[in-house]
Amino acid sequence: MNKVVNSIEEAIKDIKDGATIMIGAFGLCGLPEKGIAALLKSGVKDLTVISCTAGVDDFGVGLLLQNHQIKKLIASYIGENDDAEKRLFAGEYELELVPQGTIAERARAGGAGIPAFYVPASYGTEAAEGKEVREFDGKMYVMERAFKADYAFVKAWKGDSYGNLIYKATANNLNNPMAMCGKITIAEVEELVPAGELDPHHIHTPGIFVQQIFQGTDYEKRIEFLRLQNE
Amino acid sequence: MNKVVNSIEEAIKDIKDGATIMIGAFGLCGLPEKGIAALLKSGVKDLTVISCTAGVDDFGVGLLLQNHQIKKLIASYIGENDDAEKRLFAGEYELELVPQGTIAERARAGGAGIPAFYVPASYGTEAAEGKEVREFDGKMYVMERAFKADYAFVKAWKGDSYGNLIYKATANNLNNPMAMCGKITIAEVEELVPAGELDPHHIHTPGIFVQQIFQGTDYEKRIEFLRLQNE
Amino acid sequence: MALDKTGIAKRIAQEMKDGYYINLGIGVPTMASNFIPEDVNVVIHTENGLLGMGGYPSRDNYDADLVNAGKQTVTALPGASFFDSATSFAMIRGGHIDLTVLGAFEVTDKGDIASWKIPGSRVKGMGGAMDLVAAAKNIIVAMTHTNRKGEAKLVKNCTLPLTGVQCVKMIVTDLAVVKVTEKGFQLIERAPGVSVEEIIEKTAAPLIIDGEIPEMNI
Amino acid sequence: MALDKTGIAKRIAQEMKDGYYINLGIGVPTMASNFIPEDVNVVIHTENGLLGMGGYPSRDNYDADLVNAGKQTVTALPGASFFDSATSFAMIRGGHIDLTVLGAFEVTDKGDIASWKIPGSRVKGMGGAMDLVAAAKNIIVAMTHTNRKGEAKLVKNCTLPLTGVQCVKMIVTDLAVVKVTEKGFQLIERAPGVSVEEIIEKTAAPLIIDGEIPEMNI
Repeated sequence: MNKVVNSIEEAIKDIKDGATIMIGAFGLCGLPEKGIAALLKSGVKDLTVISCTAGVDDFGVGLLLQNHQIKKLIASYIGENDDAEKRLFAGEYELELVPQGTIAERARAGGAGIPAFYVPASYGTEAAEGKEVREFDGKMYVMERAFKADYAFVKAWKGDSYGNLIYKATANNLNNPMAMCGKITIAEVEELVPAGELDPHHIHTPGIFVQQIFQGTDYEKRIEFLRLQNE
Repeated sequence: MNKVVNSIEEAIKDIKDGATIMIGAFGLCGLPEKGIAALLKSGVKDLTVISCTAGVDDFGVGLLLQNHQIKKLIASYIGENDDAEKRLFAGEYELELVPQGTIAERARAGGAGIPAFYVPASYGTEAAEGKEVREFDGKMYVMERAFKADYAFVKAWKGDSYGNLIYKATANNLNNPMAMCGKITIAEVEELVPAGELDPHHIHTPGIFVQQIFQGTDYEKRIEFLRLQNE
Repeated sequence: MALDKTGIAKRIAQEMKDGYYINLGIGVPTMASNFIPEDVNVVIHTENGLLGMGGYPSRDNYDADLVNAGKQTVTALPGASFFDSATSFAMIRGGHIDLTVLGAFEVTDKGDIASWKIPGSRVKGMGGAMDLVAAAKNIIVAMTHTNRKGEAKLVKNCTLPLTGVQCVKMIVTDLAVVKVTEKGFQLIERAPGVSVEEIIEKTAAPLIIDGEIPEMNI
Repeated sequence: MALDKTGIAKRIAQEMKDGYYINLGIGVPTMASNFIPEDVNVVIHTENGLLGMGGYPSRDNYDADLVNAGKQTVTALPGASFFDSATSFAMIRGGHIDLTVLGAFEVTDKGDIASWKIPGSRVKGMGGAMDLVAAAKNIIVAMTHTNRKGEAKLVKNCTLPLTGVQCVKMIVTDLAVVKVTEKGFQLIERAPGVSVEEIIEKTAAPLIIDGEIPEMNI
């Protein structure tokens, strides 16, 4: 049951061009930095990336766009990344915008064996174009399909050798739903402990959803907008 | 934001005959004992009860059946309650059997604003009779509707005055999904603390899902099958 | 006189009732949280995964892992909880949020809202806005009454891509408080010193005016 | 000679591979966990909300809040996690469980299973069985080859209400190991001393027999 890999390079060695990859994080918060760095180094291309945002110009998912590795990006927001917008207008990649809550739920559904479900979000908007709509109890809903992902890259605070994960504060965000969804979920953690050291009541992502885990070092944990009291 | 009520009697005083009530627990594990006791005393009747099981003959949901307060029971299993079976054959109440995972997901969906979703469970069986079926990616699924519940009775280990809940071990089970679903969710806890004393990382049910909370005393916590090592 | 941003934020704060769970968009909506009366206890939800958001941290205790929906460093108040995005949007979609306040480019007298995209200009994305407007119980828009070109933002039909349909309940602008009723826009209050005529002139849809319109009390 | 329950449990244990997440039904399936080889590390899932189920507790440390799907007191092993039923069935429905073992009244040569209801007799309910058979990757049925009246339980069509369709991959009985293939039942192994002829006679559907059928090694 030991899921510890010695390096991120070992974890990603089988990823092929054209793979569908989920990347956890909300902006740069809870970002699988080591996984992205390894993807950059690997040069794997034509990726379909599912992520909440495009990161920023020079960090996070933005790095994969700069490196021309993404064919299609599915995200809810690219507003903090001017470079992503320029590359989009230049036709370098395809963008599918999906409401944030729908991204989270499609990821969870993919992990939970629910092929489709209905949400009110996006009804009547261009984001619902081409999607089935249906009325329930007098209100209109849009049918959304579960995501499928070859890999999910997630980042947690603590993890154990069985793949159990605990997130810090708001760094959970998309990481848990995406961990559920990946055919292969690769978790990187700041602190890796032997199975048995984490309280089973405190686990946010049970190890069954995680296939590979490793401890990262020297996390940059870049802050997008540092705001301080009285400053 | 203080949701503490002084007594369970106060919490349930507005429940009307004919209400739909969810009751957390798996069998007798994680049972809202005080809530059931108060329902018995109140005499409220013609209830639709949604619960994982019928409890046992003389404890849990079984007590409400004995007291003729249930018009319809929606559950996945009544096998540990002979009395429930007798009353069913006597036509005393209506029983709708639903697969256990589907009960949990219909409760979560009700709380999550998802009116309907598809599951593989029960396809091709009598439990799917009258339900829509649909093929996705070559596999057949059944459409399930979200539950709606006027009240949800749940039991937790620890809770705070804002309604945040933490469950012990396997006593979470249906309690968290049902807490999400109740229009009014009444939580009873073994230990009630002021807001701020529980670590926000450890909360299983955020307080937004809970409308009333109180501390119960003298929990019986009856065990259905006590099995011991080497005995 | 037209209100400044602070004025709009103060008026919005008056809509916050004791016991509310509230989601506030970036900018003026978030600013409103500074003006909540002391006896009104609310919990701020931030859709990236926190109930019980507090103010900005001090220089000694900020944490890259604790941010709000605007990706700004924040704090968590006593009684807070952290959770993943699926659970966070379950709160929104499931109608557990009592009040949502957000900005907009245009709002129609049926409550439709356009707030996320200006075609041919910038591409940002809807983030969580489409989830919020589709499901919150009570949606208030905070915006200026007209855009930079002086064009009305309260309209019959949106010219920009929609964020949601028939969802906005009330609009607080620098000039007025307007409710979206079944019969269309209804003028409820006007900014101190602003005339009903000016508001009518700057609104591109019929405005129901029922008796004397009081000034905002801010 | 036909196997007893322990024999069936031992044979099932041979199907458990290192690294498997396993869900075991009440009775013989659960008994199988006693016979897993020491070098095979598996994690037992119990659908009421625990990964990493251990054995029964001692008299000093049992806990009413820690039970298995059979409502028996159990323990949690190092590396365990607790979760709610929605997450627990997400694991099942999402195909994260590598092996499910459960009992049955009847199994057909297409893999249909009847295991939850005998009309006119007792009403119990399906519990989590319909979720499990609809979604686990690999479903093994543990049962006697015939019922108490001596009637075959491996059949062409179920006479009892179904639990799931086209889902069972393998059946381990007191007489044989049978795989469900695209062409129907295939006899894989026989219990020590039990003849192929006896198995054919007690099976109410065609049985593919490919060459010499070995005895189980238990």
